[in-house]
Amino acid sequence: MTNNIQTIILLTIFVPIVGSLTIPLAGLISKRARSFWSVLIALATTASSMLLLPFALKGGELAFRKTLALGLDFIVVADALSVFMAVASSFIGALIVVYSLGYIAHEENQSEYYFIVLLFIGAMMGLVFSANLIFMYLFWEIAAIACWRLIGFYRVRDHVLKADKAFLLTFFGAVAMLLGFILIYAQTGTFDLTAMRGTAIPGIAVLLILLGMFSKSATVPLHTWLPDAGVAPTTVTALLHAAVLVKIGVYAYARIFSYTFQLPEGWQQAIPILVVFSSLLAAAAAAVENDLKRILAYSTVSQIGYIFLGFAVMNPLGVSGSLLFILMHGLAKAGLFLCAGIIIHATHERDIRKLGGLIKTMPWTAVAFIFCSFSVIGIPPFGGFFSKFMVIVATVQSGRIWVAAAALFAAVLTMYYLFKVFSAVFMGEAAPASGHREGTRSMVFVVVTLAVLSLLAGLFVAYPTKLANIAAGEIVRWIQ
Amino acid sequence: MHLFLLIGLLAFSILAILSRDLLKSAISLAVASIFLALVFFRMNAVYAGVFELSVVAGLITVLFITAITLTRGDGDVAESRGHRIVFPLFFLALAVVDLLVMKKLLGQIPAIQGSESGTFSQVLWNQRTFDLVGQVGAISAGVLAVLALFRRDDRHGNAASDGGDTGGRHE
Amino acid sequence: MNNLWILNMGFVALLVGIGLYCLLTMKNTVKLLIGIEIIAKGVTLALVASGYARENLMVAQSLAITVIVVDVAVIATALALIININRHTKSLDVRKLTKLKG
Amino acid sequence: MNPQNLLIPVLLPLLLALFSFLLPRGIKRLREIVSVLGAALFVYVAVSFFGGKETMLTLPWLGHGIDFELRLYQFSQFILLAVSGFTFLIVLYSTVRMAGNPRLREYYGYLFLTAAMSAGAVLANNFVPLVFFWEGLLITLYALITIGGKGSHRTAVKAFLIGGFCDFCMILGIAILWSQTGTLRLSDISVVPQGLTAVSFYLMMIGAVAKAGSMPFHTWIPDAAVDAPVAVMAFIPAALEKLLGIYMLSRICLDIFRLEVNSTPALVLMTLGALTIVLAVFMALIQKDLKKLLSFHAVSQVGYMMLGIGTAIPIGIAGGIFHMINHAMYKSGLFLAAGSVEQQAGTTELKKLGGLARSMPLTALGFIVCAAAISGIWPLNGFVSKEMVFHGSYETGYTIFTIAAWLGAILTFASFLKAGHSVFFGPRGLETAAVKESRSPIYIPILVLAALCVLFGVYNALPLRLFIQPILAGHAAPGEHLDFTAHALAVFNPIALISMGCLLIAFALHVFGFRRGGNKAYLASEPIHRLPVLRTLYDLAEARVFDLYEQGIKGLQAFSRFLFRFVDRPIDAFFEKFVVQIGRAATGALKAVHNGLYANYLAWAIGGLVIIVWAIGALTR
Amino acid sequence: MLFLFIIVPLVLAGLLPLLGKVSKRLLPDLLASAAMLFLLVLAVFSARPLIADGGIIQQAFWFGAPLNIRLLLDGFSLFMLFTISLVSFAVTIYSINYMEHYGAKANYYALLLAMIAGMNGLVLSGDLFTLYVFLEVAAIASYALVAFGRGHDELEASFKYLMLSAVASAFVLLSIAVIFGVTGGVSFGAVAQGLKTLNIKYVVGFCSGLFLAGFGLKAALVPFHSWLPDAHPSAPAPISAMLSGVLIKVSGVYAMTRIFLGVFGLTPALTTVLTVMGIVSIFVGALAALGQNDIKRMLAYSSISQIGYVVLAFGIGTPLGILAGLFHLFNHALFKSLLFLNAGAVEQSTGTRSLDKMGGLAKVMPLTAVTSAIGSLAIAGVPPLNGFWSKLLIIIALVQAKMHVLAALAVLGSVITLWYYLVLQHQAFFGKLNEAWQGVKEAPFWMSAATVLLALLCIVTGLAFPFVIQSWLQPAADVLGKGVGVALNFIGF
Repeated sequence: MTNNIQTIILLTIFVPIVGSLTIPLAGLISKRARSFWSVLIALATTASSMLLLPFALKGGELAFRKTLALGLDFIVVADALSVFMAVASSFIGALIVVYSLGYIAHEENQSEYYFIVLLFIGAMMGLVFSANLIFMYLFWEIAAIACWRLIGFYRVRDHVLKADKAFLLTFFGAVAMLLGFILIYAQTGTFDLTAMRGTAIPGIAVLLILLGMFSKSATVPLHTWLPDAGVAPTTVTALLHAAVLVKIGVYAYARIFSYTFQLPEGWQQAIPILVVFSSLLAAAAAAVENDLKRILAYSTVSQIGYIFLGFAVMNPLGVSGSLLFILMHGLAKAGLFLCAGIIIHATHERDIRKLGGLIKTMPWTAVAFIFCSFSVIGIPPFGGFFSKFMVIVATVQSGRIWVAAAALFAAVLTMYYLFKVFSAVFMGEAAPASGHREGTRSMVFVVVTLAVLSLLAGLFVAYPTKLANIAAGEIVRWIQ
Repeated sequence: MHLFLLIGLLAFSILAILSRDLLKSAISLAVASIFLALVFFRMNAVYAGVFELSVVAGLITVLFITAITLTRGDGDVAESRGHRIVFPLFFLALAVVDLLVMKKLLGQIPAIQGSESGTFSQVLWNQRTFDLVGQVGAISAGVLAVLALFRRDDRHGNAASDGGDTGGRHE
Repeated sequence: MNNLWILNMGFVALLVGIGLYCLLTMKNTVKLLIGIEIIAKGVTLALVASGYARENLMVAQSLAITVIVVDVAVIATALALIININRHTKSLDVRKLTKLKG
Repeated sequence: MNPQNLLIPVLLPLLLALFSFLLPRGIKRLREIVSVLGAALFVYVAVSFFGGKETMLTLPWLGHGIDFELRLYQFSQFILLAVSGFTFLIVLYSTVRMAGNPRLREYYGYLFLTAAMSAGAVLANNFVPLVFFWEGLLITLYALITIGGKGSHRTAVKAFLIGGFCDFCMILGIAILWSQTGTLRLSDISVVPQGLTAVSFYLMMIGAVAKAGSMPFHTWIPDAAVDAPVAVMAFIPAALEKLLGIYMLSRICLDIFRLEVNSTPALVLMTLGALTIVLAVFMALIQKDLKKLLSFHAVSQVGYMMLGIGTAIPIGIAGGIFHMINHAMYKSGLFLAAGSVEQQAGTTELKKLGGLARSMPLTALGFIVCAAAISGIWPLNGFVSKEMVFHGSYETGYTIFTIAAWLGAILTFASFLKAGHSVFFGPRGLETAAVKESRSPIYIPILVLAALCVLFGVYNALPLRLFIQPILAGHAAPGEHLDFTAHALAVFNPIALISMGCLLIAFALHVFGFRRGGNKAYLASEPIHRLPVLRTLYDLAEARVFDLYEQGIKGLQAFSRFLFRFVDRPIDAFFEKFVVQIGRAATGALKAVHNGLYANYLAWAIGGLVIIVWAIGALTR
Repeated sequence: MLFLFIIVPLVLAGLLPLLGKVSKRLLPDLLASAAMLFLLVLAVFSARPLIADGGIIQQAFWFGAPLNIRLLLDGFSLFMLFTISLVSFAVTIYSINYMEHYGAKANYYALLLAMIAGMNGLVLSGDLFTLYVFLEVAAIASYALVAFGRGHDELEASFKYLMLSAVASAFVLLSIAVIFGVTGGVSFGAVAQGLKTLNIKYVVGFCSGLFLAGFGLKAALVPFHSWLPDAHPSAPAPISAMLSGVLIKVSGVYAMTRIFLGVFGLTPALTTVLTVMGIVSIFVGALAALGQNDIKRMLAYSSISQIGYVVLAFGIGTPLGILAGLFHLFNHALFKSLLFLNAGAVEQSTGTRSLDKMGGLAKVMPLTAVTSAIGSLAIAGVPPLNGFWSKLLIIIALVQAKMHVLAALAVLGSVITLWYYLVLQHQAFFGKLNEAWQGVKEAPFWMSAATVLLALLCIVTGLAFPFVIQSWLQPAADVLGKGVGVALNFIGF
């Protein structure tokens, strides 16, 4: 049994990584072969991560290691938290790969694209299952490389500069985090997370590690790369960032701060305030912006604040809320970005002031968009409601009523700007730039699927919650 | 006597530097070498003295003079006259510092007995063989360097690395 | 013995010092090379003086000879360079050699 | 009863909704038939539930105490019945009124979805399912308003944003309450609002009264009256939202919090109610459009209910709740009547209408009865419930509230005199020459509702004993007198007499205005409109200055712009500009010192040597 | 056997000019590459078993007759030999195509071989003075190689290099003279023994200062770095790779480390000075690189910065610090050579080194672009590439040594490193293809082969870092970790 699980975990990590290396080879055969090979790898990854679900649902926890030099051991841990993240991100990743089939079909450098995307998924899997700080950092940076190449995918000078900015900012955060890890190492003598549960760590290490998480998860004050990155690349890439990449920081927070270490009291108080400010600021920025993708990117920043908030308040409800939030936000934000992709594909216009009346020509997209918006805002019966509700309630339970109120105010802003977008893009008079046809069948299919999934996730919320609750139980176990 | 020789060495070195004529400089340098050789003789370092005389005072001076002749006519660079004032000041300061520091620094070193054995050639051939290999290397490297620098131009597409095309660096 | 060594070393320092002075202030490339030579003389003197002081003269002499040989190679290369540079710039002024900067 | 059955009121409309969504657009007749039959079935279910034992259903849901809990008891039975009844009537009405609408499929779908959500919200016994259904109603509301077509989207968004804001307040209130009480089960909670729980009370109150459409969260209703289909107006703001909002408010005030008479929360609630009554009715008075006029009344009447419940005195509470059901009936009736007029005459502008009583007698009858009921004319239901509210508020000792309520009564009647007069009496409007009576599915609901108004008024014992008394039974002090039927229609007591007097004043006002306006009924309210201070205020109100939504959005925009310009952009500039500038400056300086001069380089080296030697010397001990 | 490391390149260097008369290209190419391959194989397979139980002293034989040449081989020198051989092999095969347009290949190879002979000799010597002599051999060859193109830039750079380097040699020699005068010997063992018995901290400190200045100049530590940004870019690309990749490390860092750690013993004062110099170099190099428009000049400044890391790590003096320094030294040899070779490929294809004029070359030179991206990421310390591990170890070592501020600065330095490498990447390879380079072709086979080899090594070293550490670095670090003890063991050979 244990061996089986080990094999599955290793497969989940290395199928996409090794698979990504074969993409250029497959590209030599034919475009079609390459595309389908990519999809196959992505689906295999998803399937293999899903194979771990029964194990995780039973509350299983498994850690094993491969000893390498200097205490830098490769340690893998599978528990509800990692499996939840793995399934959520690999699933959305696979969906993105499928969507890319159509979206990317006419671009250059497709081999590179698939290679990078799969590498990204692999890095994500590796990160999720790693229980060694250094290996977490390693996969973290692989993801950063992937992200860098993807933002600059179109090779336009401006895009490349944005890519550099994103890479540099996240790299800055990441190395700061690394320094934090090393400070911890100097204190404990190990990088092994499983061996360090409940250790109290110094505040400076927390600060450094937070820099990393905040930069990756695009949280104020290290968030500005995400809106910029959202503008530059293909929509799919923007989505990859918004739906998957930014979750890395959040996951690391859960794994490192919630699951493993004991934060100093001051930070326990400060982090919720920081993240809720981030949420508020980003929501405000989204309300001001007029660029469709920038709005969505800022929206991501804003929602990430909630996820952090749930983890930061450190009670079971908040943690499961945040975990659910990761899933729900992934689905809904994916839907929004892909809708934006369809719109931009059809109209070549990103400024919402120049769009309008698209509901007549793109009814399906419009409906999918509003569904996903509902989920992001947190309106029942969509999935986003539960996660947001749980996070906020958990915040109040931890005694931070003002923080919760601020978070709710951010939710009001969310509501405002998403409706602003919807009104501007789909309603009103058809602007000169509009009047285009609905997106291709496959694209519409994917967005509608995501919208419906957002709804179903809300209606059948009990199932993901079960896993999230197990994970939350594990995470906060040592507090009690 | 020893001091006199050292002062002579120093004086001609200074002359070599301050002289406004390159040829005079080179010849002063040669004279300084002779003084150094004499110092070596005074210290019983016969072989070093001979080498100093022949190679430095001889060969290197020849090299210098050759080079000066080859570049003369278009290579007369006027040195600043300020040296007459600056150099004595500098020299004075240097000498003072030297006087103060050297004794202090080296004075504390206890005299130890050397473990000298054998003749010069034994030492050179048996103990410092590796250095000889190095000498061979240095000479061949020098020869190769000169060969490379004075080689006949047989490159294809000569302009590639010459002049302004090597990169748009900012001036 | 020690005193002689210190005296010698004092002159070594002076030689190296004026050599550096030459390198720092002179403009003529050949003159600079002469500065190098003076430093080399100082160093050779230091080696021999050290050997003399420590009754290790034979080794010191072999070291000095090696230094001299190496020095010849360096000087030869340097002069070759100077001649080559002179072909390009028609000058021996080291201050004209400032194309590479920044 | 099998607890599982509690799911039926939720699932049945849901299935109907799904059916409507899935049925292809073209099939109309089948959709209508199934909808009507389904709605009838829904009514049957509600009826069969009525009077049954208290039943609880608990299904595990999210853990952490968040379970899917439903509870059927007297109050919810009653509200459920009302919900189903209105659903049926509206569906019936819609078969004709909405017949030509291109988005019929969605319309029925959302209608039943609304019913399902409402049923769920009514039955929920755990705050999370409650919020789930409660907030879910926003979506259907949004969708139903957009069915109104061009221009309706703005209103829909407005409704959504206001509702969303208030629901978020409620969520915060629930969260605080949960953290204070440790449970989410409604039936387990009973606290006195003080300190944090008082905050929670206010927040939840905002959620409840906003749903009911109280000031200042009402502003979408008049807009929706113009934009949304009239059936939707009759269904949601007029009926369902009142039912749910006041249901919730009563539960908050009765069960969840033990509201003490004249405690601060009670006074806040009453003040809000009184303000709502007066301000909204002032707005209603001057409206020139029938639907808009009705919609302001829909707001105003909420004030009575809030006032009644806010008294925390049994008769007041009973009056508030009774007023809720009454209001739902007559306001629905009025809206439906307005719809009927709109369909036949093509407009609801008072100016263009007139003398329709002859061509549309049944509609006119329904309208008049309902208008009389809302104005509190003896012996209709409105009279009964309003009197109870007057009594209740009077008993609190704060007569000011009673006076406000009376002022509301005056203007209500005045405005309905104006409305009824302009629409159904007087000369025919020029453009409405050939108007016929509507078809039966339209006037039947109106008449049914009018009949119910009469029934509940004349035979008020039925609702009071059957519905309201059991609700209060559990909460009143033992031995307290809960049978209000005795003096329900009593006319000869000071309060009732004053009320009657108010009606007379209203009549006088109308006549005065009618004469002043050159015998044009729609100008009857002009004298009040033109009063010096009021006029300015009215102008400002027309300009939406008092619209908290408009101001709030402006505030949000300003807030956002502030944060964006002064926090977000500077942060970005820090990375984009400042850091880059520093890098440039450093690299520029370094480039400048690497000037290519050999002497310079050598000087560095010698300086470095000196420093190193000095440093080593200094550091060597 | 070890003598082969010196004599093979030296003899070949002597022969090649003669052979060059016979065959202008084929024979020099073949012989030089074969020689390098031979040395590489020798280092990997033959020399390694020799140090199984620590270092050895081997006597050289000349046709069966014993010579009085004693070569010192321990983990550290073997490690350096391996690095030298590896990079020089890559450089040699790269030169096959690259040096075509310079002509005089035989002469070029001869100089290259002389330089390698010098470096090998330096590494294998167990004696301060011999070390100096071979330092000069390598240096003289490198002067000529820098000036090999004989353009104005090359000559100017070479001249400044020579003049500064000569001063550096003088410093070194002066220090040796003093040491010789103090201890009466010049071999490592004798010096270590002599210094151990004498208590003359200030003289040793003074000598350390001179050595530090001298070798610091060779290693291009700030403020002795000024020649490097001129010399390295001006040299032909393979030579730039050789200089930046190996020469500054062998003649600067290796010599310095050998003497300070292995002969003098690291004092706290030296630790402070070395670490501070390291940090200053990191920042000056990185910040100066940031604004460069000449691709090779940027790389040259980057070398200064990276050498700073190496010296910083050695300066810590803890076993982990030494290991990290060695690892970074090796890694830097790999990726800096790679980057210089890439820059050479670009320069050859486009005829320019100006980043402004490039753009989008990834499209026409995919291999070069990919390998260059790998090199850039590796040098910036992005995992899982090799640079990451070494920087990680450096930072761990700093933190363990309680040098938290230095650790933070080192980390910041790596951010700046990434910054300018991203500038390089997006200027040169990323972005839209410049119209002018539409017809540009990928680098020829051997050039690509060399870069791909190095890029693969970057990846492999990163992935298989435990293996690299255990098999190559640990023995070397052990040697240095033991400090003076090792030198004392070799006394009186």
